[in-house]
Amino acid sequence: MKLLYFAWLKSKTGVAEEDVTPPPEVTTVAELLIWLRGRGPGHAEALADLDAIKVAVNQEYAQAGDPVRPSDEVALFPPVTGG
Amino acid sequence: MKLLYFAWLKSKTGVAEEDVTPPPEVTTVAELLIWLRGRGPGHAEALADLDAIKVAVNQEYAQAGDPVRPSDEVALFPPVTGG
Amino acid sequence: MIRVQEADFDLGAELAKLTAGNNKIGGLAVFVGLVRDRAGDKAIGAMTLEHYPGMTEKMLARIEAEANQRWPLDASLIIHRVGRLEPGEQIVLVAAASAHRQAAFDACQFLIDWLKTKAPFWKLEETGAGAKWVDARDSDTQATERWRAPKKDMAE
Amino acid sequence: MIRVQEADFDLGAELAKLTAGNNKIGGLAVFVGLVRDRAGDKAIGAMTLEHYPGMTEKMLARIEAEANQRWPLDASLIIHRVGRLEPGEQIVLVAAASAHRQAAFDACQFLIDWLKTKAPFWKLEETGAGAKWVDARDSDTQATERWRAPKKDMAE
Repeated sequence: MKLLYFAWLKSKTGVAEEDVTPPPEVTTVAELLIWLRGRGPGHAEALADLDAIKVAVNQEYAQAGDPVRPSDEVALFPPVTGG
Repeated sequence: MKLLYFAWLKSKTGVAEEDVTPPPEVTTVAELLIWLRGRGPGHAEALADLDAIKVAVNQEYAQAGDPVRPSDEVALFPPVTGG
Repeated sequence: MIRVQEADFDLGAELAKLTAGNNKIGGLAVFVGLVRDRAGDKAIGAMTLEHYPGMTEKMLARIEAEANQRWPLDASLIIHRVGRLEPGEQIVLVAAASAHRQAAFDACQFLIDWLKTKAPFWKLEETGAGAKWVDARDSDTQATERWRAPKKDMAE
Repeated sequence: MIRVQEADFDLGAELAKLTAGNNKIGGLAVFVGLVRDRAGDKAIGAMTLEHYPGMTEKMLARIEAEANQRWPLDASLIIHRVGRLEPGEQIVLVAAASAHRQAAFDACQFLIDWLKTKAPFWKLEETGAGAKWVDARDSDTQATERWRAPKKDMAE
């Protein structure tokens, strides 16, 4: 699974992009985010408040209960502030 | 009194501008418009429907009952269509 | 600033001038009116814009002042052309710049709505059937009505 | 049309291209977002716009398609810059052209409202106190909410 981090999620985790292989019991967005907290203190801090994080799966906005699969591109970012 | 006519009020009366001296009993916009009908067939036709005519006295929109004086500039025109 | 002129205007240059040097501006809203080649089912060859010199400038200045009183604008501009114009040509430009986008949008729409019902301009359309003075539209009056009560600036 | 680019854009040239050759257009509504030199009580030295390449273009294209579905537009344009920008620089341009002005205005406002809450861009502001990611604004979410129900085109 390819993960992308943007804005302060990139600064806090310290990575812009990483490939991960979550265990088979990680099947939803929410399960993925909670599992990602265990990747290190930066990830734990960045993912402390899940309400502050938006997720896109394969470039489409996704909700907590939406499925994630090993072949997905999953992006984590704060609410957008362009325009 | 200086009168100005715009748009189809100009075409129908046949004049863009004229100086008139209404009798002393003409003291309001409405009285002026009715008096003006007597200036000729063009004026009579142009002023047939007073609801279709806007009036400005000294470059300010005026209502039927507003006063007109010999020194005024009075403009007659249809509802505006710019922009 | 307001201007009434026969000549065309350079939209990019006008807008660049309007915001130049003011870095408090966060949003610029602009409306440009263009001559259409049709009116209902009639083809329009050209139109001529007549106006009431003197009163026009007075009304445009008042419309602009009113917009600046209602919204916290950093800059505003009204340019209206007069004379003969062909399809595709620019007729009018209104623009409003503010720190916040909603104020810019609302002021811009207010400027054109008010202009359309208060500024003394009249359009004469040339069609195959001859020249005809354009009738005022009820929808323009309605569009102006919504601004009757001073509108609260929506925070952005 | 949509574009995401580092380079500045020529506002006048973009708008001229947008309406050129289409004489059905009666109104063009435009919004330009500019970098402000202040955010609240902090002076802004510059800002950097980050985005999610791929998803950005996808969302902008979808926003534009949605506007064209809701309003009878003759032309529409979204240009959004990325990278480092200084106060006074142009960030974003949205424009909508239609036969009637209300459709152009509504579509233009819809484009920027939706863009602000759906397109994956993030602003990093440089202040005296260091660089800080800008927080999303509740008012932007509210501004988008008003477009939830398809809005009827107001006849002009």
